[in-house]
Amino acid sequence: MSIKRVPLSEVPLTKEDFVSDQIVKWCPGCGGHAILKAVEKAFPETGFRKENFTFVSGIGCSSRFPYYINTYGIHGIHGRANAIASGVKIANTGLSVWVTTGDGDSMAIGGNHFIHTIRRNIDINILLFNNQIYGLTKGQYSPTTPKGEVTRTSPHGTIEHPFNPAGLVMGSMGTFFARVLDSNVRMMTEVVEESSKHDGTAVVEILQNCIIFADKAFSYLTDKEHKDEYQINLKHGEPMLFGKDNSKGIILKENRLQIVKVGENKEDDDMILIHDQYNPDPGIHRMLGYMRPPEMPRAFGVIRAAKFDTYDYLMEEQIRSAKETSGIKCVNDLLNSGETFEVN
Amino acid sequence: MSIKRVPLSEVPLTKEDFVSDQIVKWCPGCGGHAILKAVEKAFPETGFRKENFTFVSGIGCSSRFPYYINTYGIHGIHGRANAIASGVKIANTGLSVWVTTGDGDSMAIGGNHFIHTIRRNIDINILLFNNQIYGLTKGQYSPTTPKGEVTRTSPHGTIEHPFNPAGLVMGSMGTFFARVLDSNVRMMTEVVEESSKHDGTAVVEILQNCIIFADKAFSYLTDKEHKDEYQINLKHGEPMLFGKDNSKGIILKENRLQIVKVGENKEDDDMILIHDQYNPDPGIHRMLGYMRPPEMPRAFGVIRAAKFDTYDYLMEEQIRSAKETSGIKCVNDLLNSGETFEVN
Amino acid sequence: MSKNNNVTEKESAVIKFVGDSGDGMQLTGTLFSDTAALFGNDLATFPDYPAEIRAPHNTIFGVSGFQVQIGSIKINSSGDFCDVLVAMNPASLKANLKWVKKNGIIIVDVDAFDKKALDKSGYEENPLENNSLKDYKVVEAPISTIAKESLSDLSLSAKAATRSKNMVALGITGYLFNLDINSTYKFIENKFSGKDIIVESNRRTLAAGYEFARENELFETTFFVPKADLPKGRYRNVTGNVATAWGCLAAAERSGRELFLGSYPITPATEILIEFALHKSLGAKVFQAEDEIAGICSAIGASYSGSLAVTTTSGPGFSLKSEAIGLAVITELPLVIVNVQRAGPSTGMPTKSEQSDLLQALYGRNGECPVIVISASSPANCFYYAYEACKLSMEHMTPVVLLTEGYLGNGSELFRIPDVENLPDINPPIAKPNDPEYKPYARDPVTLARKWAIPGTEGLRHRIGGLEKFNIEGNPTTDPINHELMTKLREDKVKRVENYIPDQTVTGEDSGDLLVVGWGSTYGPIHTAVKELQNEGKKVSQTHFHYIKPLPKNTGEIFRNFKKIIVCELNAGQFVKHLKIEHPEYKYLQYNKIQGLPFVVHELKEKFNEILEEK
Amino acid sequence: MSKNNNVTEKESAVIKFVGDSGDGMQLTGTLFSDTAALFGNDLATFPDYPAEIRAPHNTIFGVSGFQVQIGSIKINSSGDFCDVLVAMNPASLKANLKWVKKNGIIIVDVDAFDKKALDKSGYEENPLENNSLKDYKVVEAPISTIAKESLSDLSLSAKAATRSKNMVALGITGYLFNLDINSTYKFIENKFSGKDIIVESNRRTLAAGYEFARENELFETTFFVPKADLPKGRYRNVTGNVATAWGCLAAAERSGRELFLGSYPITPATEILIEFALHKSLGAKVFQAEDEIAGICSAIGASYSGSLAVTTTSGPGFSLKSEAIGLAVITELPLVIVNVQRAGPSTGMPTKSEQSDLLQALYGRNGECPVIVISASSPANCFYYAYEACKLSMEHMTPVVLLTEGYLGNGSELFRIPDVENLPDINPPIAKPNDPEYKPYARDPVTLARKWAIPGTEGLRHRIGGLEKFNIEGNPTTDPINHELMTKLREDKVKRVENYIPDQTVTGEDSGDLLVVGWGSTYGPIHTAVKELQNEGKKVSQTHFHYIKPLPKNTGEIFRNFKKIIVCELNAGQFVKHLKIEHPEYKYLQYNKIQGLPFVVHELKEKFNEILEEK
Ligand SMILES: Cc1ncc(C[n+]2csc(CCOP(=O)(O)OP(=O)(O)O)c2C)c(N)n1
Ligand SMILES: Cc1ncc(C[n+]2csc(CCOP(=O)(O)OP(=O)(O)O)c2C)c(N)n1
Ligand code: SF4
Ligand code: SF4
Ligand SMILES: [Mg+2]
Ligand SMILES: [Mg+2]
Repeated sequence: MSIKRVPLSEVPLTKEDFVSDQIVKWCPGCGGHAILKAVEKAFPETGFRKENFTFVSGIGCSSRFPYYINTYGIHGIHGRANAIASGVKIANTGLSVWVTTGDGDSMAIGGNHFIHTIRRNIDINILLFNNQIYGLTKGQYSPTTPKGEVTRTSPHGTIEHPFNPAGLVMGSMGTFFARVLDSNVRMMTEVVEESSKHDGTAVVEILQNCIIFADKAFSYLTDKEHKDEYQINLKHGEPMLFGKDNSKGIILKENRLQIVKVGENKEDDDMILIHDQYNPDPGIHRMLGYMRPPEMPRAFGVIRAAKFDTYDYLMEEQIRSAKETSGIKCVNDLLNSGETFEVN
Repeated sequence: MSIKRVPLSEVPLTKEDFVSDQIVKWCPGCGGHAILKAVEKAFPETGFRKENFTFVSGIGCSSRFPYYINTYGIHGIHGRANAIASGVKIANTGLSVWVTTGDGDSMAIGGNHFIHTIRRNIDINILLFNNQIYGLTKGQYSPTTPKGEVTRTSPHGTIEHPFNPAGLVMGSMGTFFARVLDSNVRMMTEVVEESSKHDGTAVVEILQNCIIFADKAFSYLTDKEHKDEYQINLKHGEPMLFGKDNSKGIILKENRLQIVKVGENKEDDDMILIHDQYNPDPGIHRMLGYMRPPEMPRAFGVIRAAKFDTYDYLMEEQIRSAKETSGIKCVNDLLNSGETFEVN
Repeated sequence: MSKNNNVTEKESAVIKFVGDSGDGMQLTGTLFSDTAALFGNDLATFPDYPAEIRAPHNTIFGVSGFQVQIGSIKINSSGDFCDVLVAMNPASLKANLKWVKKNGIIIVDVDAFDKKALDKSGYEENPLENNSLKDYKVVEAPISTIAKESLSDLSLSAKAATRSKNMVALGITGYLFNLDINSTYKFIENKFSGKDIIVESNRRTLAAGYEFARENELFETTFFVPKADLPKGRYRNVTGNVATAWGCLAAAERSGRELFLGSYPITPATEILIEFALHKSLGAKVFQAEDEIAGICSAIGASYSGSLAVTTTSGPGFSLKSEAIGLAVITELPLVIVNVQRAGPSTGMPTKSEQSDLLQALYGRNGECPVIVISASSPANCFYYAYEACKLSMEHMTPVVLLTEGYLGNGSELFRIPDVENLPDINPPIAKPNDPEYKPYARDPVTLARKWAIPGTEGLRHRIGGLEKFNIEGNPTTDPINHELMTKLREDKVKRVENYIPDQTVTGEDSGDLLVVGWGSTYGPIHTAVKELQNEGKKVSQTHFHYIKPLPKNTGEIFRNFKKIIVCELNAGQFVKHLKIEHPEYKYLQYNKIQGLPFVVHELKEKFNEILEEK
Repeated sequence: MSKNNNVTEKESAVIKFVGDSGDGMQLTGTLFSDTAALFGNDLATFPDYPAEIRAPHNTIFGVSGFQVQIGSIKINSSGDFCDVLVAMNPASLKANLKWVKKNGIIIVDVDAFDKKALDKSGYEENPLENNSLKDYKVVEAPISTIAKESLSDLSLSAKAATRSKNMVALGITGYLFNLDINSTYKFIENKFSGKDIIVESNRRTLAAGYEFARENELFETTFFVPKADLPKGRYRNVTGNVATAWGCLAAAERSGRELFLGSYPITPATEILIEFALHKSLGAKVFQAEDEIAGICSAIGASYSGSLAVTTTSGPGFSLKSEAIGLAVITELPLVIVNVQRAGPSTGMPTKSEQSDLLQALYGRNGECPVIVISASSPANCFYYAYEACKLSMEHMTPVVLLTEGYLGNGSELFRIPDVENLPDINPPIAKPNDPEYKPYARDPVTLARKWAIPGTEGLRHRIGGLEKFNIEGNPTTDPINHELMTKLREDKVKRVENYIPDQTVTGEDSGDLLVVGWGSTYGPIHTAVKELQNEGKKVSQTHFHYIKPLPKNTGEIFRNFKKIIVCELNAGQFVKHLKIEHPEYKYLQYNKIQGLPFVVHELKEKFNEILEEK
């Protein structure tokens, strides 16, 4: 199991320790502002030393994040945030590494690095701003844009099935997946903190409203009329209840997650699932990740947080053990190892 | 639903119609030879016109395949076979397009094109030669190499969790997934033929023995002692039975696939699953794809073959409907559309 | 329409609209330009916007601008300095003041000059009040107020109402230039057809601005730019990116090949992709790929399977395509790669223009890997060079890189609409079914092009790929002599294209003291500068390159007749390196600007004069 | 040990082992070389194998070869033509006969010359029987039979037994050169330690071959190549790829930075990655990435977070890294990119060597994007140039491209082992905690390098990225003047490296009729050719470049003093283009070979003589 070696701060920190002096250049009303706020709030709670936070991003509106927070940061190139972050973390395991990326950056051009980072379980945190559109380039469809949507590059509607980020995370054997709404700053703050504590690649999908090019993409979830029915907030150890006054519950029956009305039927009530985010078996987490209205509510909160060895830990272990066992302690040893001969 | 527009051959074809005059340069004993044989056998069965088969590959031992079969073919660059094949098919929907690729080619460098092709459900066939090693570059670990394996680049054992190709296919909402052993030419031939008939991206994972760099990687499945217990051959519409004399069956209980002994318990016997490869819900297909010894047998045959619209079909549909409705019929119309004015 | 009878006729005028990135300056500028174009002015435009989508209000970096030059004479660029600046807030005034001609007119929305806005823009005092603008004719109009008032009885939010203030500004400017506001209405109606409330609010505010200017006799004199003396024909206003897409579509039609576009969005090339996507009715297949590599690789696949294949991008995406261009070169497939250059390196300044990918186009791949490289020099001629790129690529069976620039792609100018039937023929060397002579790498003895054998064709099954292969037969081989032969054949095939391109021409005398060499978007400013010096009697000529590799055959002959040669580029000197390699027998002076901005005429003239004076 | 007393002393000799790709020729050649090296011969080797892993038996394209030149004199290359060819089958004889010196010795496994093998190799008649080899001394040995017989009492499969036949060949050749077979045993023991049966079978067959040659007096005379007169010190045989890895490890140790390698396997660069992976005990972090882009991007991340970051690749992978190199340039981070060049374009001929990525190294990125480019010229000096690449990269805070070639990477030569303590110091400009002066893009006034501020350090939180940024402060900006300044600063920073590299040197007189210019792996053949001409009294000198960008400051001075300059390259002329750009004042002749093969001395001499004779 990986040991977190991010050093702790000697003094208590506050939000202000992370507020940057740079002008935030996102559009007024962009979901990014709330995310920034949540992160600024969560970071003091982690207890980590402020110099040990490092942000990495690709290109996109979301990828401007590193400029807006007072930490170390590198604004990379499009799609490569996770690859860069992998290097940052492996090389310097004492850092708490955060990736901010978009649905284009990590699901389109950066899809490969995304799944490989997850597969390796490198101990970084990925804040995936999923606004279902390419924001910075002004409104082309992305791999998460719903099929049929009209965008600047799909004047007749897209013909592509979108990715569900949860599907890719689970399909790559991910150990941590959470989903939050940009409008729920409280939950975002909690989830960001939980993510920071997870050993391994933590993916936080943030449904982020792009007010300019995909406004109201998530209003089907957040509208007054649907809110209660279409959202379930998962909490580890608690029953999966939702709806007005928690009147509904989720059970597993016939290999499908199904909704029951609470109190209608004792047998059903007993079957209501208790959320176990630490379950190593991804079976139910996967189903929770896929749930989608109108049949089922969309799941929010930490869906999966399983414990597996991290790549960076295993690498350090291999190096440690090689150092212990190998006779080659320095480069002079290396150069003189094997077959050599002396000329006098 | 996509309409296959691959024209049929006017004369019956035989294996010989596809045998190439090129020397096959794989190592003696390489699993590739059997795969080639299976394809040569299957193609006449498809009924397609021989000029309409087109092979596309990346780089790797597996990617030499196009040279060894007498069809149209393009040997591309490393990792890009699926992207090239997407273009081949979209541009020329009358072709039956086949990708031969390796675990490095499609899971490492080409992982992104792999998942996007699947997501879009482009009507191509992907023969994934999974030998769990980089063959052509002489034995480095690949994204499917089992954790801990010693290879030329992992002298102390790999520290990476491997991908399960089924996981990526399902995680990308794949419509067709099959798994076969290179040693089972009969099944390979059948599966290749079934793949050719599927509308959409058909992924056939072939467990291929690399006799030089990862010899016996699959012997845990094929050894005499394990063969019966560790393999189950799925057939659509048939019960999931395996083991010596089909003495075991698979049931779904407590959200897990489990093994029962046939005939021991009537209730269990009744629960033995009937394989439904066409089920649009990927739930059970996913579980089947993940099954793995020693707990469960590895699943072989067509695991999933669901019907969804293909990208290439939807694109042709959009073009057809635009042609019907738009006033712009030729480029002169286009140039003269909108605001123009005459100077005399 | 003008109430004020005092009208000054002008040969040309430069107008620039500037404001916040949400202020609609791009639409305003476009409507102004279209109206002038429809009237019959020649024109060239350049939009200049920040990378941020809606940058914070009233900040300098959030300023979005649109410049247009209209004229009764031939207009070659969007102009250096403006006659009229329309500034919607203090920040935009601050950022653009240096571009206003002395005594030029500055129209400001005086409502926007409040304390908060002034502070954010970094003005310590209100420039409207401290006499700092005394060298200009400042026209203060309460633009926001006019907008609000004219819409008061429409059920619009306050926000929507202020959003229409750009139309007030357009109305005022339209009045100033005696434009036919009725045609502007029509443009608005077309653009927002179906959205009646938007049409109505825009119409009203436009009228209100116009009336305000008229009623208040806002200007001492209004301007009138007469119709340009254009060659007969039908015209339209077109951006370089749109023209590029159209040129490819025309080539597809004329060659009888379906068009396939494999592309990934990137500023400033995205509009080409968008334009293709709009025209499904012409049968173009547009594949928005997951990245640039899939964009080009899908195009290579489409080319193999018989389509005219195109991929469009800008700098960083062009870098990503490097490896796959190599595949297209060695497979000898047609492929058009459009690079709308932007300021680099790396992400650089994505919304700014530069000419710094030329050497990458020539050399940015592993191995000896020649491609044809051509470039466009104006928004409208993007059409012709895109067509030419497609033609050369298919007829010579080799990839072609077409270099344009952000400045060309986003900029617009008048385009005389050709009849597609009159464009040159395109005859791709398609192999015939069952051709007994067919071999994958058998070549046309004159062009050295191999044949295009399309999957599905009877009797031509064959395989190609990225490995070196035997000439003629096409099977992979590492034979040493064959590799040398193939390397030379690939180079020679590109070289022989020089026999199929027009001779290089000179503007001005064929000999003289100074030859000014340029390529790409710099044609306009260089042309103006050279013409002005010629008018002053200086022995200066211009030669502007569109064909970069191969260079026109007569290049050396042209260079020979000038005492000095200067190569002007918007980079650190890339074409000049190419010339040093290809024509080492000449000496080249350089003028380079690496600011993400076009040349201005006076800096060029100054430089040329300096050189002419040096003995 | 020799039974035959007739021993001929030779200054040097070239031996080549050839056979099927499964025949173990690489191991045989390596053992031969190591044995000679241990004895004290100078040497250079070159393995030459097909892309196929185990190509079908007895085919020409399946031939694998290993050539070594040993000498008592300084050996600069693996030699042109061989004194001794050991051919394990007809195909390998057929493919290599043209490389055997007249009267050279050819040792064949006569057992392998059966009808089937002859047919597959394309021989119509058995060359051993038709007098076609009369110009050579052919030694027919029943090598397979000897192997089988000597192992008959070991419980080995027939296949395993025949696999040992290469050791019989080695035994024979060892006898021919009077090598100390006991040290060969030791190598075998080390290599296969733990696998007793393999050690035993190899030992036995080796001895059997040796004895067979001795008993049968196979050779009229045996050869003896005396110890070379090497400078004092400890030596070993090393390949260029291993030396490259070691050079980087040494630089990590001396700079106090951890080494991070982000790489993806590719022929012929994979061995560098493999070598790093072997030495975890030195703390190197080796990340086998999912592709080349992740390889370089992870390295950039590691560099940002404070490691000496390296990425290794070959042509196609280098193309894929183009975009990310731009990021390293604009973020001004240290990064070493090793490109072990192979024959292109595209996949090309992956196992063959070429020098055709030089222009890509210089220009293969979008925008104005300068990097330092250096190259190695021998397997052993890969160590020093790798070290130098790391040093320059860290001290000047800029990416460095190190160009080697397949020929260097796979080839080996004697390496005098240095003491790491004696290598030059490396002082990266690391920012100090809480440095009040720290600004991300504040620069050293002399080198122009910015500071390296490592995450985790107190008081230095800052952000960098791919957008253009203000000099000193480092915040993103599109300010025009700043962009021009930064572009020039990045170029100038690289240019100033000329003050930190050694002067270019000349072999021979400082002036004369002809200066032969080369770079990279061609040093050996050029050197030999030039020396031979000098010995003939010709006024020819050599200058060989290791520093490509920037060029050494005295380059022009050197060129000035020669009547003619010829640039010799294994490409179509890339360095010569660079020289035309950098030193347009000179005329350059060219000699180019694009065959995936090194120069041979006689072709160079012929060319040089031709030029010398032209007046
Ligand atoms: C190599 C490369 N290709 C394309 C681009 C253009 N580009 C910049 S951001 C972007 C997509 C942005 O979408 P997303 O990642 O979802 O971020 P958002 O702006 O929506 O937050 C694209 C296509 C680029 N900068 N670099
Ligand atoms: C861009 C690029 N990177 C790396 C390589 C080197 N390379 C060729 S094949 C290969 C991996 C082969 O593995 P796999 O795809 O599993 O195919 P196999 O040989 O095992 O069939 C690699 C790394 C290459 N040719 N091109
Ligand atoms: S374009 Fe969309 S995602 Fe980008 S800053 Fe504006 S609102 Fe946010
Ligand atoms: S190396 Fe392995 S995969 Fe490649 S041809 Fe040989 S046996 Fe087959
Ligand atoms: Mg997005
Ligand atoms: Mg493999």
